[in-house]
Amino acid sequence: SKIKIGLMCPQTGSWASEGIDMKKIVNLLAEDINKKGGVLGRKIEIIDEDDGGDPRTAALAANKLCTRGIVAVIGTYGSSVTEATQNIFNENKIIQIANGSTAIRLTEKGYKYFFRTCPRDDEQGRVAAKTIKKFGFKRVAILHDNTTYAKGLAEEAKQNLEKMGGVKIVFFDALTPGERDYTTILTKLQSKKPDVVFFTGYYPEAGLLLKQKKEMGWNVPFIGGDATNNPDLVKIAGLDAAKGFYFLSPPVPQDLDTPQAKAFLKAYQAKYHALPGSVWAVLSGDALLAIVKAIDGSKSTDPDKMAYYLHYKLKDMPGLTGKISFNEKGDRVGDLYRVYKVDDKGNFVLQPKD
Amino acid sequence: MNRKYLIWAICLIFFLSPLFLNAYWVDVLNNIGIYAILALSLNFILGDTGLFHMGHAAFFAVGAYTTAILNTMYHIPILFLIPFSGITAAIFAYLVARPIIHLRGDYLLIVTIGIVEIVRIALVNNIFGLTGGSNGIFGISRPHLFGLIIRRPTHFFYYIWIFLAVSVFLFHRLRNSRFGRALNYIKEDEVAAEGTGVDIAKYKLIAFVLGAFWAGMVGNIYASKMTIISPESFTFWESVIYFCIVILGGSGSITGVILGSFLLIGLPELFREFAQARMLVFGLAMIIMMIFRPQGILPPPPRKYNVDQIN
Amino acid sequence: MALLHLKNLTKYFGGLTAVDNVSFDVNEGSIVGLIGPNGAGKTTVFNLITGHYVPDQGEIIFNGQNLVKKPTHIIVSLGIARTFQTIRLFKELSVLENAMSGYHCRMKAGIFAGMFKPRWQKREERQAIEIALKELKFVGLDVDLNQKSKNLSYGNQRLLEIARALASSPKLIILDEPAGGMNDQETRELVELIRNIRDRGITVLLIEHDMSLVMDVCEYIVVLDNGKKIAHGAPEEVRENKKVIEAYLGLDEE
Amino acid sequence: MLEIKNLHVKYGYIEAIHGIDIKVSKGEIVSILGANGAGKSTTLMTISGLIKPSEGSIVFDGQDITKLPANKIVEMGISQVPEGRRLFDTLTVEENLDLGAFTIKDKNTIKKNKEWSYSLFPRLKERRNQLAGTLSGGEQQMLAIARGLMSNPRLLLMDEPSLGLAPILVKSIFETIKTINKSGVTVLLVEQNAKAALKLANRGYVMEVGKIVLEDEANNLLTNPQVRKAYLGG
Amino acid sequence: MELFFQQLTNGLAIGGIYALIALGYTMVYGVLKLINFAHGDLFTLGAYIGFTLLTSMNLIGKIGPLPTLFLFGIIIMGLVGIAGIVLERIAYRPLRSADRLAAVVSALGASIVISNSIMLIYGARFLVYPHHILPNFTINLLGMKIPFMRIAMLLLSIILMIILYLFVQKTRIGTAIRATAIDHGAARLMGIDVNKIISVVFFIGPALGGAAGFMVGLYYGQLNFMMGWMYGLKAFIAAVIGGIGNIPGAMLGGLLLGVIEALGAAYISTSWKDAIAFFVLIIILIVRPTGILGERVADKI
Ligand SMILES: Nc1ncnc2c1ncn2[C@@H]1O[C@H](COP(=O)(O)OP(=O)(O)OP(=O)(O)O)[C@@H](O)[C@H]1O
Ligand SMILES: Nc1ncnc2c1ncn2[C@@H]1O[C@H](COP(=O)(O)OP(=O)(O)OP(=O)(O)O)[C@@H](O)[C@H]1O
Ligand SMILES: [Mg+2]
Ligand SMILES: [Mg+2]
Repeated sequence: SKIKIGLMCPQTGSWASEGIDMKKIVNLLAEDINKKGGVLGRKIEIIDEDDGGDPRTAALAANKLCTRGIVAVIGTYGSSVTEATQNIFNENKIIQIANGSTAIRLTEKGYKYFFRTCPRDDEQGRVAAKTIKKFGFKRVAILHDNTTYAKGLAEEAKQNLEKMGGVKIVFFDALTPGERDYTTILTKLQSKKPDVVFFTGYYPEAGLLLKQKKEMGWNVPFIGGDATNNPDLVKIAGLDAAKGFYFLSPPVPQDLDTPQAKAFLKAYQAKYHALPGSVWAVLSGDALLAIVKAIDGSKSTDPDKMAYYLHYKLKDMPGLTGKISFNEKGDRVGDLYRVYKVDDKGNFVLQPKD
Repeated sequence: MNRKYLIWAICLIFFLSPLFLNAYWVDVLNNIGIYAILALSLNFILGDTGLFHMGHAAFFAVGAYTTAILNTMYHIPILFLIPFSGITAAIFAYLVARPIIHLRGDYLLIVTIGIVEIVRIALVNNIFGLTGGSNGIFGISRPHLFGLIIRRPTHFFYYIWIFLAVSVFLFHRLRNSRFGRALNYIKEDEVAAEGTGVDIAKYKLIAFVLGAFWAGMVGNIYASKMTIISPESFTFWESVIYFCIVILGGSGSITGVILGSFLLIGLPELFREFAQARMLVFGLAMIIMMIFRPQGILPPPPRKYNVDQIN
Repeated sequence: MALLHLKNLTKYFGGLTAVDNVSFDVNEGSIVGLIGPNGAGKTTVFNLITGHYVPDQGEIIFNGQNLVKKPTHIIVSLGIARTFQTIRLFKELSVLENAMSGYHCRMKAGIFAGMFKPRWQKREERQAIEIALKELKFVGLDVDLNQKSKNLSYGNQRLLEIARALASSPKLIILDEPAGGMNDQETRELVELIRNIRDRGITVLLIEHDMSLVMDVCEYIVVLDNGKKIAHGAPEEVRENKKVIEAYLGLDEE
Repeated sequence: MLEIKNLHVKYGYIEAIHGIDIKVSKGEIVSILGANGAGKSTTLMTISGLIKPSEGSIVFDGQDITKLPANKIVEMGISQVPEGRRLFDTLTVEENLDLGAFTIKDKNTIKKNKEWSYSLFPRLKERRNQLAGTLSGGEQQMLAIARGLMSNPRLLLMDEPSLGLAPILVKSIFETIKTINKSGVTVLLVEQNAKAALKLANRGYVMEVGKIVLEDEANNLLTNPQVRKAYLGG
Repeated sequence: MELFFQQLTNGLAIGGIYALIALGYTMVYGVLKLINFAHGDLFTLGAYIGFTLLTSMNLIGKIGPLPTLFLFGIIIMGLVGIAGIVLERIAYRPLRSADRLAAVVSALGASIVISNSIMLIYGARFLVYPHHILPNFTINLLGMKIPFMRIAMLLLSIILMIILYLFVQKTRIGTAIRATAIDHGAARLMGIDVNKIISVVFFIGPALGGAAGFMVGLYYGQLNFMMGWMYGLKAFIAAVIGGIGNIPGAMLGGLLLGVIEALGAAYISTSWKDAIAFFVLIIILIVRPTGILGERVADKI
């Protein structure tokens, strides 16, 4: 019989685009695995549920998945959505590997079966502060969008910058995501005369900010968090406005020289005729690879054995976004964050590591 | 007589259902139960008094956050916090409703939308440094009842549905009393209601306060069920759902509202098969149900009076 | 001492003086008619008495108390009940509930009594039904008590409104065009009813354009025109008053 | 001019009119009497096309109007002064009159009609810019009648025009109806005020619970003992 | 001070869009007393149709940008207007004699249906309009730099508002609309074809919303199937601030809301911006319970 693996992702609601992409990627990889004979001689089957990007729906989806005989679950995207499902999976002893939930506390609770392929906000905050410092900016404005993720990152970055010293935070506030016109906020930002603006929100807003900033004739450098890593950013902002924009992100498959990344990209393009949307969806693919590897490596679908394998045995598994290992908390190890810059042609160019 | 037995049989089967349903379906029923109580509490304001109130999630939120804050900071047991959550929500409702109670129809509607949005934004912005901002509050403990920890869906099933049953009992009595009738007078004609001696501002306020009190208590249940709450659970859209439950079920009707919760909360679960088209189907269902039952699925039955006994 | 005493009552609507320095008394146990051309301000006077509008000047003394600025629901409980020029029943509620609603202001039960139903609450509830039935019988409304009031015929709706007003056991009942839309036969029955109300000791103040009714039933008549009181007195006097004929009655060719 | 045959009207499942026949000739004033709820207003609303009959036909000027939409019926020259006035409360007196003339496209005719209305009801002229909803009951009734005349109707349906009017106005309203009739407008009048209505009318119908029970010359009805007892106060 | 004026102009530009959507909201409300929660999604529809037109037909190269945009604008208004008529037929007309709140629920359902249909057709990802269609230069006004397009959009909104106002106040159909708004039955007795009038209103309102969607698409460039919800809500607030049912009120409310948001963001806090706007709304309604230019109430007992 088949080994069932759950996938929890937002297929409706505000984050539907992420969830739909997650589904595409996971299914693509699962097909590939099955073509190669599956794992432990059994085929795998993906069972997906919509979490609607909302905690309550997610809790239901989690309960539903638990009744479907899955051995592990991938997902989901938002931190608070994931959090609403954590104890459900934990109580049911189901391995959960989240892909887009970066809030620090998710892995601070000591849940044995919880892992994530994405890095944590504090990690990114550290890298962000370091990068800002390295560029030599003195007056920093930090703008978030009041979502769990963006605000968490903003606060991490702020703390790190303050700890390092020599930098003044001249602005720290949020915009309202989903709007189209951010000139009021940009005007206010401009009046604070920052050297740089660090925006920790998502790419749709980042694109508009860049575009409208350019229109105002304001030439301040912008740095984005990893949620701005989306090719649509350039489309939204326009090439002129987007070029010179820096952002932090785990590397996307396009930038990796590994055979896994290349093969994945080729397969994805062949099937869906486009590039994957965001790195977060790709990280759900990594979650699947890790699960399959854990089953294979522990030669079992027993959650305790799998969890043990993931915690202590899995080392540098080649994934779509680089090598994957987990620490005892379930966090992915290694410094993943890289700095990207949008070049004159609108490509995201990986900046050399210092 | 036969009908009565049938109803009791259905109730019995329902109360035994967790024994043969899986955890998921039990949890669906739990959600339905929570929404049913919330919608019943909204029904006072919207269905009985005819006040267009689309911000009920604000009161729910106040109750849930009261529980969460007091439980995580001072470790007060969840069950003790039930009345407390109700009272804070009621006080909050009193304060916000007082200045706006004279607004009519759609003006009241938009103001209540405003209230729920202001509350959500305040929560997101970590007002008073208590609400945890957009992260919300986590680590809320489970209710302890006589040594039993209520944690599994089945436990919650009994917890929630008994609470609902008690609410229904009380609300039903209230509906058939001077107070319930007075609310209806206001709904039908404010001028005439005043003319029969109803202090309409006071009764409207009481309706708000009482509805909020119940919503606040549900907030407590919700907080302990989820163990983590965050502002996104208390949006305007949530209020819209309660609103639709009341109207679709049959505004003013207790059975109707419960049935409405089954439809509006249960249906999307049945529609899971439609994946991405699920909300589309759901929206269509809403339109179709309204067209075929504009007065709601089960409009309120006329009250019965024991006239013969008097003659 | 008069039961109701209006003194220098004035009400403006924007530039319009709808009620202009009107004073008159309504004696206890009497039937008083308020007549006058359309737009004279009669309904406005009623609305001032019942607290729906607040007068710009003047006093309204009822049973020794000043009613000015008192809210309507208090005025009702002090003993003034009314009907409306256009029928305002609770359309979706039953005939019985409409009649019971009048008794609301004499009841005590609040939320807790409603939820927990102590014995006194049940007694009170029964009493409300009794009173409603009594008043329905009194006005001669013999219809299915459980039907919605909107399904009643027009004339019966008028009667139900009166029954509702009576159920509040008022000292003064004020009727705004109770015979409006009734035919002569029904009007005659109404005259009887109004007399019966008075015979119960309830003072009646009414507005009516049907002169046969007014002249028949009223003991004292006040005539308004353009917001001002232009005449008052017994029906015979008023009928002969030149100003009244000119402004209101018109010459009777018959 | 107007011929109603075997008209049945239902509200939902309940039939309010059980097959009535009414005939109005050009230039007449015809009155319909009847107790509350007899179905008089329903009949008028059906003629105007706001309610569609379940059975029967209405012919106006040789044309079957049973299935025509309300606006076409107004265009053909039937206008109504509805029960309860149905004024446009938040519009001014003048705007209400303009709406009465909605089917007339010629500006001069509208102006002429308006002047005629104001001469019939000088009070309205005083209040031409007041909102209709704040007029007193009687003023509203005047406006409703004036509005009904604005469309140059050939047949005017009037539903209890004297309702709530001061005696002096009742007289003048009935005078006005006469004047209107003399100017060539046929009138179908529903009234509770049976005496005045029958004095004015050429012919009359008596309705009881959805049926016509009597039909005669107005003079004969005035003296008919049955009618006297039920509607004329003995 | 310069900041103040800069924010004022920012607010007016945003407010212009709100106003344009609020106009349609208010018209539909006026006639049917219906809060058309699907209005925001018709706005989204306009933006998406615009996207399809711009990306599928290369007219700009042939007849130049301005005629193309004008032509597309007309097509979009027409199509969204027709969608509005269809919406009314299906979801609202059967409920016309029912309780008002039944129609509100139906409208909410319609909102879900439209936005999710758009998602199923166009996908959930953000779409982006082609760039550089519009002239993009800034004007220096009293030391403030204002992008030309913002002034143009504000002007366009005001012009549409004036046209609409004149249409409703001065034309025959306009008078019929106002009469229908008060009493359908009485309007029919005046010889007004009420169904036709309602269709006209359900054409104009959504058409204006569609136009606003196109403008937002052109100027801001970025589309998403959920975008209409927020705009719809803001427009509703704007309409209520001004006095719902009132056309100049919608305009005033829209501009005011934009300015309140901009100044609130500038002087208090950007993250509290919407709360501030709601707060001001509540204060306005407490002081003037039917909005600033609220309908003239005839409250007679
Ligand atoms: N709320 C209001 N706003 C403005 N004007 C009003 C208001 N209520 C009444 N009026 C005006 O005040 C005057 C008196 O009106 P009122 O209704 O008291 O007359 P009435 O004597 O009852 O007439 P009727 O016999 O026709 O009912 C009228 O001219 C009316 O237009
Ligand atoms: N909208 C409606 N829905 C259901 N029944 C109605 C409706 N309107 C009238 N009826 C019923 O139809 C019957 C005739 O009513 P109609 O209004 O035509 O009477 P009428 O002769 O005009 O009475 P009145 O003198 O009171 O105006 C009544 O029994 C009434 O209850
Ligand atoms: Mg009056
Ligand atoms: Mg009638």
